[in-house]
This record gives sequence, structure tokens and C-alpha cells, in this order.
Amino acid sequence: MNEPRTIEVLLFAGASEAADGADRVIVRSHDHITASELMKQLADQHAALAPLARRSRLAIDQRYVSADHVIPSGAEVALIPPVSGG
Amino acid sequence: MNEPRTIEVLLFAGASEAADGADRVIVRSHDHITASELMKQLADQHAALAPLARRSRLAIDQRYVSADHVIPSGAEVALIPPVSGG
Amino acid sequence: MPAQSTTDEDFDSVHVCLTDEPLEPMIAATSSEEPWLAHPDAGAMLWFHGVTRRKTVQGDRVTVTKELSYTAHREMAVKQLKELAHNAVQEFTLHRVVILHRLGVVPIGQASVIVGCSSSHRVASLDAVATIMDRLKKDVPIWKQERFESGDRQWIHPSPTTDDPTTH
Amino acid sequence: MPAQSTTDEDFDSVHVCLTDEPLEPMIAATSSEEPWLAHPDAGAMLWFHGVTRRKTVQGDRVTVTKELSYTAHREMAVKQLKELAHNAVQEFTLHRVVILHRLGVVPIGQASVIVGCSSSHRVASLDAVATIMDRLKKDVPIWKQERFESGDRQWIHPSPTTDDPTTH
Repeated sequence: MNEPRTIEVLLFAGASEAADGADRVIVRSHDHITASELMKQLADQHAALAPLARRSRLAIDQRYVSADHVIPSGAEVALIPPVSGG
Repeated sequence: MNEPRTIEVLLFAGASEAADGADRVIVRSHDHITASELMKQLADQHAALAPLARRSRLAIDQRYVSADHVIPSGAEVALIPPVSGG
Repeated sequence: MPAQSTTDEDFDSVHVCLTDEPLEPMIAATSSEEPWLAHPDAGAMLWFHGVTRRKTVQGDRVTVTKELSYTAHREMAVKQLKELAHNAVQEFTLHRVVILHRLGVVPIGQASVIVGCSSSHRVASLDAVATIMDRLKKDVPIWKQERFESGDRQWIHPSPTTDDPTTH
Repeated sequence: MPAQSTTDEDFDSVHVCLTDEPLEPMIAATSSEEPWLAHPDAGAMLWFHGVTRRKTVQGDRVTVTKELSYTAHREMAVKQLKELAHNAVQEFTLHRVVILHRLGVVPIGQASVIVGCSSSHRVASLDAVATIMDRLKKDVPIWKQERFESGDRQWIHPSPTTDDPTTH
């Protein structure tokens, strides 16, 4: 259990800009990781994303998830900064 | 003062229908008459209009007037039953 | 508000029309560029269409309307609609207001009234359309006659206790 | 609501689109007969246009926008817009809902979002448009970048304390 694993996180708008225009980043993580743990690792490993990540939500397979949601392997993971559509 | 006078009152919608389709009626009245007095005389002299007149407003020169408004000679007088536009 | 309280700019911001013609083509003719509501500082544009409805449900009773027919004290109605529009411009800080009302027979699915507003933010236009419709239905001397599938006809003169059942 | 709660009838009542093209011609193409909102029992149809505004006033400060540019998590945004529309149909007893959102550059005076609703009575459509816009701006993964006349560009990520200044 808790095998090492990498998770790809999709970036948009200001988050993508903070990552020099990249549309995704890789987070080194492990199995059975929760959404809140992943957010912490994302901020630790990609410092430029930290300020906006703190105000963002995580979407797994295109649904917002709660902090204790365990991220399934193979799922689409997206960092959703505060939205401003309309 | 209080010379005899006739006042033409414009009718619309259900009021016109109640007056057999007439678009106006004549009310025998006198000078210095107020809106509420005219409404009473209208109902007395045109019984078919009485029920709807009781629920109507009077417009003088295309403005709603209060009960004690004195009707100027030569003014346009209209009976405005409850409206239902829109 | 009396007319002297309206400025030239205010006058230009209002378009009011009472007509025997269908309203939809009047809107369609301008809708792609929306010149009636357009303004560089407008962030919100709202168009309300009040349309003749087939069915009216009141409790267990359903009545079927064939068509509506509208009449008005035309001159007074136009004056009041203009006043209503100008007041709304002031009260809700609107850029533009359009009020169109159709008279005569209005078949099912067609508009009897169209109200358009533009404003910097959406809440102002939403509030303005709601208020304009409320006031129009309370004060403007326009009346509808309901014509049922059964052949019956009835002028609608709502009282506080018997509301207009065909209202939009 | 999950997809299984929507019926076939409900499905037909909703039209959602995320596009890189201007929205106005899409509406104009259907506006004279309004098939998207038309329903024989609809007494009210409402179209809201959220439009790019030139000036934004915040207290004493006025900023001048050159244009806005929108991006999205497209697949997720479409799913959420559909869900939003279906929920509104149920919640407000609507006959039809249309939500169109434009992506890419939106010049001054053009619509970034258009929401249309039809209902038996006007209050339902007015409430529905207000609610749909509130929820869209809170939850749907679409972002705007403001591009100023000065050449500056800024992604808008509103927080409870710093609202989106360019909001409609």
C-alpha cells in the first residue's frame, strides 16, 4: 500500500499562467491519496502554483470532490481556480 | 355657479361592452363637479355601467385623478376599468 | 415623473411603441446587432416576451385559450409607457429601455408585450423588467379580451380577489 | 442532479452550447420564431445577454477594458451547464432553457453568455435566469482574462473579498 505514483493535474487560466503556460503538471504522490493531500503535494512541488492552489477546488473526472475524497488511479484530475465565467 | 353641463365620458373594454358597444356616454352634470361626484352620476344615469364603474378609476386629460379632483371644462374624461395589459 | 425631469440623453434611451402589428419581426430586425439596447457600457441586456398561452391552470380547472385580443386608451397608454420607461431608466440606472405592446388579436405563441433593458450589471435589468411589467399591468390603460376555444369571450378586469388568470 | 434523474422530455427542453463563435448570429437565426424557447403553454420568454463592457467603475477608479478572453475546462463546463439547465427546468417549472457561452476573445458590445428561459408565468423565468447566472458564475469552470487598453492582461479569479470587477 501507499505505492509511489505520479498524478497528472490539469491547469487552467491563472494556474496555467503561473506554471509558465503549461496545461498540466506532474505531482509525485502515492496510492490512496486524498484530494487535500494532493493539493498539499501540488503546492509543495510546484511553489509557483501554491498561492492560487490554496483558493482552488479539485475536480476528479469532471466533478468537484470533497477534501477526503480518495483519488482513483486513472482518473482525470483538474485544478479549478476560482471561476469567472458569464 | 353649479350651472348645468353635460360631460362626455370615454369607455373602453368591458365598460364599452356594458354600454352596448358605445365608445362614450353623456353624463348630465354641473360645473365644479369632482371626480367622485361624476362617478356617482355616471352610475346613476347608466345603470349597466354601475358595477364596473365602482371598480374603475377616472382619467382626466390622460392622467389618473383623485376623488376630489374638480373636472375642468373641455377636459377629456375617461373611465378606466381595472387594466389587464401585458 | 413629469416630462421636464427627463434629459435629452434620457429621451434617447427610451423606445416605446403601441402597434397593431406582430412584435417579433420588429425585434428580429434589430436583434443581431441589438441597436435598441446597445451601449458600450452595457454589461447586461435583457429581453422579456409576454406571450399568449394556450392553457391556464387554476387549481383543478384548466381553460384553453384560442387567442387574446387587446384594446387600449392609446394616447394615454403611450404617455404612461413612456413615463414608466423614463422612471425605470432613473430608478435602475439603465442604459436603454424598450417597451412594445401589441393591440388587436394576438394568436397563441405570439408576443403581446416585449420589454428590453440594458444596464451595466445584470441585477439592474432583471429588477427593471420585473418592475416595468408589474407597473404596466397595474396602471397602463390596456385591456385584454380572452377568447376561448368554446367561443366565449370575456374582457379581463382583475380585482384584488379575482386575479387575471391569463397573466404572463 | 445525476443524469439518470432527467427524462426524455426534460432532455429536449434544454439546449447548451460552448463555442468559439459569436453568439448573436446563433440567436438571430432563431429569434423571429424563437423555436428554442417556444412552447404552446409558455406565457413568458426571457433572453439574457451578458456583454463585454467598456468601463468598470469601482468607487473612484474607472478601468477601461479593451476586450475579454475566455477559456474553460470544456468537457466539464458543458456537463455542468447541462446539469444547471436541467436543475432549473425542475426547480422553476420551465418549458425551455438555453445556455450559450462563448470562449476566446469577446470584443466590447458582444455577448459572452446568453441565457434563455420560457415558463408559464414571468416570475419563474426571471428567477430562473438570475439563479442560472449566479450558479454559472460560482461553479462552472470557465475563466475570463481581462485585457485593458493599457496592454495589461489579467486572469480573473474572484475571492469572497475581491469580487470580479468585470461581472455583468
